[in-house]
Amino acid sequence: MKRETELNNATAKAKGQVAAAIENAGVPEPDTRLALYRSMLACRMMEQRAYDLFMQNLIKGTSHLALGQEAIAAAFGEAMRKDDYTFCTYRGHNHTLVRGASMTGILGELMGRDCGLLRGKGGSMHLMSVEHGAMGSYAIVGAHMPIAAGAAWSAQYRDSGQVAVCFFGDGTTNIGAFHEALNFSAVWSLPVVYVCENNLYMEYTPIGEVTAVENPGADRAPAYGLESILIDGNDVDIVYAAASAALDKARSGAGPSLVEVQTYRHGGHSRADPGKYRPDEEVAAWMERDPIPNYRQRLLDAGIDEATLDTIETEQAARVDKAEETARNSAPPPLEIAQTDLWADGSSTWRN
Amino acid sequence: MKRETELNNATAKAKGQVAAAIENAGVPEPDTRLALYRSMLACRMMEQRAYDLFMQNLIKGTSHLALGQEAIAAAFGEAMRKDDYTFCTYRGHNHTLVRGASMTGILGELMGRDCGLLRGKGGSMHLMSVEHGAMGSYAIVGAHMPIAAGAAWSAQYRDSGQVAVCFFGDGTTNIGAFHEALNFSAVWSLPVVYVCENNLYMEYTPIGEVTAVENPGADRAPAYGLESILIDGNDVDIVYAAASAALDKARSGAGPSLVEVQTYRHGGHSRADPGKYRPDEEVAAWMERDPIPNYRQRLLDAGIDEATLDTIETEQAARVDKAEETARNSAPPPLEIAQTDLWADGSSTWRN
Amino acid sequence: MAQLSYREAVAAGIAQEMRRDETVVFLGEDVAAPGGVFKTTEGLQAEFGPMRVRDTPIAEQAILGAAMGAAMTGLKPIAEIMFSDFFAVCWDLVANQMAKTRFMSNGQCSFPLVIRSANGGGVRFGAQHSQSVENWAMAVPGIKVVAPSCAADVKGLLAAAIRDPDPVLFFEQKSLYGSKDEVPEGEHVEPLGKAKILREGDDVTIVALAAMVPRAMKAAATLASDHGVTATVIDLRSLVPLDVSAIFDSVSKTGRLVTVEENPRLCGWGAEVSSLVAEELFWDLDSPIVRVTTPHIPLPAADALEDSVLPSPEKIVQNVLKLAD
Amino acid sequence: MAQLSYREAVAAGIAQEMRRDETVVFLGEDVAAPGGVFKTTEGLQAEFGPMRVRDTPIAEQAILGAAMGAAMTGLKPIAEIMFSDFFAVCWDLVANQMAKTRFMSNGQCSFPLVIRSANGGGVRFGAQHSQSVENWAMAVPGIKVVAPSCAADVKGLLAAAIRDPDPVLFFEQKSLYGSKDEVPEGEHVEPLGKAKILREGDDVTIVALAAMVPRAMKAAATLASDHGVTATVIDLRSLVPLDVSAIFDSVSKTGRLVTVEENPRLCGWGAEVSSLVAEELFWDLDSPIVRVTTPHIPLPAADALEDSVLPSPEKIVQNVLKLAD
Ligand SMILES: Cc1ncc(C[n+]2csc(CCOP(=O)(O)OP(=O)(O)O)c2C)c(N)n1
Ligand SMILES: Cc1ncc(C[n+]2csc(CCOP(=O)(O)OP(=O)(O)O)c2C)c(N)n1
Ligand SMILES: [Mg+2]
Ligand SMILES: [Mg+2]
Repeated sequence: MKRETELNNATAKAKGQVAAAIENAGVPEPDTRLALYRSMLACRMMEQRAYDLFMQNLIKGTSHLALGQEAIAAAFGEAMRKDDYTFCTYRGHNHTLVRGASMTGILGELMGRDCGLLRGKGGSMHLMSVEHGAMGSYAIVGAHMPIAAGAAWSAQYRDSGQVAVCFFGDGTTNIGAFHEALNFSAVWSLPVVYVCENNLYMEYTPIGEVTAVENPGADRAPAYGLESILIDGNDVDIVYAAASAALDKARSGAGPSLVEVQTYRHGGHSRADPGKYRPDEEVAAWMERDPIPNYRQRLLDAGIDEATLDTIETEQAARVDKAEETARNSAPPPLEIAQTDLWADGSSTWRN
Repeated sequence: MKRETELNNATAKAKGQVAAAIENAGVPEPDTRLALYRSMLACRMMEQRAYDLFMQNLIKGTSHLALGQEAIAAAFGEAMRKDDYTFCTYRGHNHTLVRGASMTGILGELMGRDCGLLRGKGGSMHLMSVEHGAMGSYAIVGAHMPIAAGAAWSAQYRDSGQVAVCFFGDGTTNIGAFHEALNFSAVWSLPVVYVCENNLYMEYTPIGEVTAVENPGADRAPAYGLESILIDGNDVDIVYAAASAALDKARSGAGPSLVEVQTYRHGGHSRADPGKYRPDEEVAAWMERDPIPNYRQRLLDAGIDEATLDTIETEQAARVDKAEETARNSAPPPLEIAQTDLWADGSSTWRN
Repeated sequence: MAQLSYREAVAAGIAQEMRRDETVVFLGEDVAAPGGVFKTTEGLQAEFGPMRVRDTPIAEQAILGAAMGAAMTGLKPIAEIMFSDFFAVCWDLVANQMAKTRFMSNGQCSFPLVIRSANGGGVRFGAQHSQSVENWAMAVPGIKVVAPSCAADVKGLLAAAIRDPDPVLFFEQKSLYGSKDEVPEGEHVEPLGKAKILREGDDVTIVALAAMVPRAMKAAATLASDHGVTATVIDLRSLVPLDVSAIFDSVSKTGRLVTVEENPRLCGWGAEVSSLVAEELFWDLDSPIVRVTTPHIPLPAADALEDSVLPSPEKIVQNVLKLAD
Repeated sequence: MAQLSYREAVAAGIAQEMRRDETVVFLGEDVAAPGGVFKTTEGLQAEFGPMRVRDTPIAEQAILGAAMGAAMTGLKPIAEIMFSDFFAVCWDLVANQMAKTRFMSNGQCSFPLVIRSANGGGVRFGAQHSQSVENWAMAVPGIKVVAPSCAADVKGLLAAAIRDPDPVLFFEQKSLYGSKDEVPEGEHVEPLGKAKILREGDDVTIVALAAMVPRAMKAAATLASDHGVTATVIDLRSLVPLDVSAIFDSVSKTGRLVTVEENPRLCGWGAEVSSLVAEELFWDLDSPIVRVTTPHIPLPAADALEDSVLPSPEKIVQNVLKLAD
């Protein structure tokens, strides 16, 4: 039953509407490409800084970086409409940032400061910025998939033209909520795009050891009447094309998509994990495929000025410095807020 | 993505080991065929009697009959080894009977009598006879699927050659536990056979309205690296061939199967349901395909003596009469047992 | 006023709210075209159409996830979980997601949704279809918990739950579906978090919920007529918010408290009420606090067995009399 | 005796039992080759091989279903649910299946299995990875519930749980994983359902569990040194079975009871203990029963916020002093 992996191949396995659109997509406009580059860089630099802050013990608890996976968040961020919804996981710093959430708010939240997006009440795994359509980061594997379906249902019912995009990992395809969400979304023909970021590992275990098919998203899409889509997640142009096609499809009323995006995380699963279970050659091969330097080269090859790219880099570096500084200077949250906003009336009162 | 239904067609959709074995299976031996006929009749007559007992208000609560679906239980019952395990649902009277559980015990349980298999503590939805390998009837949709995987794991670990067989309905393929059990069983290569009895309805809703693929078992098997198998569940010979093939495969160490068996229930979903949502023609067409009279005719055509069949019918009728009478005469259970056997020490004590 | 059954009051409450608010939508298994397995939602799809009243696959996580996602993006969904025992297959959406997300986000969004479910025993459905699980919900911060005992409250509290901006678990006690009483015909909304005093007496306060309320009332009648003991009977109606004042006001007069719960013994709402009184009203107590509950066992299916373990009016009477000694 | 951490004691307990009984097997996510995300099960796969110590997909229902099916057919499985919050995605297998099937079958089969899980807060993991859910389990008849407070008990009680013929939920408090103490080196088995008296005093009985035990001990030390109040401190160790006699024996001497729970306020084990005492030992009480708990909220992530809501030794001291007034 196993099909061959077609890594580095932008075409879908089964040719459907989305696959065809990906194939026919030209390269994005230069402005879009610069925006994609800028967005990937912002993600990368922010998370590298987050890593430094752990090392200085300024970030407590756990944290999950997506270093190496930035092309996916960046491409979807660019392709989405402002009022679309995103749902992501504990590995969701980038997916939140690309929607327009404040970088200071993100770093502040990781540091448990009052300037944090959630004033420290959520933490690294729960970033959320509703005003930007970033509808939350969920830390129970799979749970956000049916929630994304609900936001899509709401858009469908209100006829708002909004689409919900839901990011999750390869390991998530083995839990029940994945299955329920996919079937439900297909049956109700909901405007939702499920993005399986296959980074080859479920925490410390290779995905192949715990999954009955080779491509956990693409090989399972047909079980929901959906087309198989498998793309290179380290090529931001391709992800952008796929995102645009799947968003268009959803917006046109043609229902959900499940897009499998192959990628790799540069570090371990979480703060506690050095990632030693991965063969050195595997890591090295994927470092070669780092989406950011490769894209820089591609832009240069396409005739974009090196100075333009340099400026972007300098600007983003400055942005991260600024965000870090503000967050560092922010106080811890006032203790009262630990007992507010459980209920819509702002309180946490359960008795009279 | 939808494939055409191939009803009345015994061959699997994708040709794998099990499908090939089904195709190559000849008709069962005459003795086996008589046993299959006897077993179907026993199921039919017992459940018809259960229906009468409801009408007389001698069975309280709810109850779910499998009238029309008897070929499946009968075929698996014949094909299984004595020490194999079955796991079934609330619609599991027949699956329990065919393993050798007492008919008196089943009717007694439905009636809440002391002679019941569980002395009235379980009820109609929870029949169980561990000494016969009937490892329980489970009333939460999907829950028993991973439990069956566990029994298969135990058989694999103990190297006992036992197989676990798990029966469930079409509607069950949309819940998370289905997905988790299938992937888990495939990855661990467990000796388990999952039998999806597609009777076209999830309670009162046609399965097509809530399921993204046409054949909820066969179209989803590939998502677990399994072959697609879709057979006519009203032809007991075919189900017997499929059961034998899937059991052999599991016993040989080649892992799980998911067999979709198409069938129909003659009545409503449960006691409370007259089944009015079903088009008259649909019901009529399926009554034509009643597995029992058709099989009787096939046996006659194959040269089996009418008297032999008559004897079987008389014997089974007498068996049901006897079972009913014993159950009717059985007292209600003693009240003390409501508080025993929560724990293995026989008590339900939680404090000193 | 009209005589409605508890069952009919469900559809009446939903219809009342769907008529006044376009954003109220309803989903569940076999709820739309079939009208629900308990026939509680008949006629809703006919009146409100297939986009507002929708059948789902057997996928309780999807149902509750959909309700949650819709609630945070502008709708007011009502979801049905057919039997409350099935909360166990979708508890994550309740306990970890909808209960916590508003708090974690520091109030960035709200979850105006209701989950209705048939709760409790007494109908011989066996251990997996008979549980009283309101205590599961009460233990989770962020969930409101309502459990009416009569048709009028079904309509009025369901309406209030639908209007409430927070997630509400609404437990319909399935042994009460057939019971009838007077229900206001026009708009009817009861406040959440207010207990109802059904009967006043001087000797003891009996606090009950849902199906235990009529049993407590029967017990109170017997106590008065046969034993000269007069009881105040409080129908809690909602566990979160909890009307602690109503309980305290009464116990401070009677000096005696008996709670009557259908759920198994350990960690039920009765324990919470008892411990609240033992902490804050200790000096007003004239005798031990007694909890009447089902023993700590699953419910057996056979009628004789099931009846023997659920709290009966007789058991309530016996327990009250123990105190009067 | 050896100095072991609470974390190391987990593997020690499992290894002790796997050595003596071939039918003990172990499964979970990232538990085998990787040794567990909390490094509690390092070395087990190396010693017992890949058939006895096995990694699973992210599929908690499959994990617990597998454990249950294996338990009813001759094995003694140990399953890991990585964080106890994840019980919400597989609660059906616990609450509806393994807890009830023996009872429903009238004793036809047993379920000798253990589910280990990292429970509780204090490590800044946020609301979905910090809950204390032992009260969820206590509310379900058919489940035994154990929660050790020190490394020696981790080893001894885990061994007992594995030998026990019933399903046991074994809660390892994650904030204790780094703590160390003396653990017997040879075979070590502690009985289930026996509380431990850690300190004796005359003025008040403090009952605590898991991570609250060291805090209660600190509080007791301060009470003695700074306030001249002597406290008996009881480590419950197991909620089901519950050592009611140990509590009653002490309260009947001290006349005062304070419970200390990490879980949110409503319907915790403290409410159960309080209501037991209020019912059966009422006349021995000299003052109200006080429960110290986390407020009824999810746990916030930021360190300052989290510390401010968990019961601290100072809060325990204040609450005890209230009684002494
Ligand atoms: C229900 C549940 N089970 C287990 C976990 C623990 N856990 C957190 S992340 C993770 C791995 C997820 O892998 P994948 O879906 O591939 O996402 P990735 O971390 O690679 O982005 C696991 C097992 C969890 N958070 N929720
Ligand atoms: C988790 C859960 N959800 C819902 C139900 C209620 N329910 C009982 S049977 C059933 C339909 C099952 O349909 P199917 O799987 O096709 O089996 P069939 O009844 O047709 O044999 C439903 C929805 C349940 N028992 N458990
Ligand atoms: Mg991954
Ligand atoms: Mg069906």
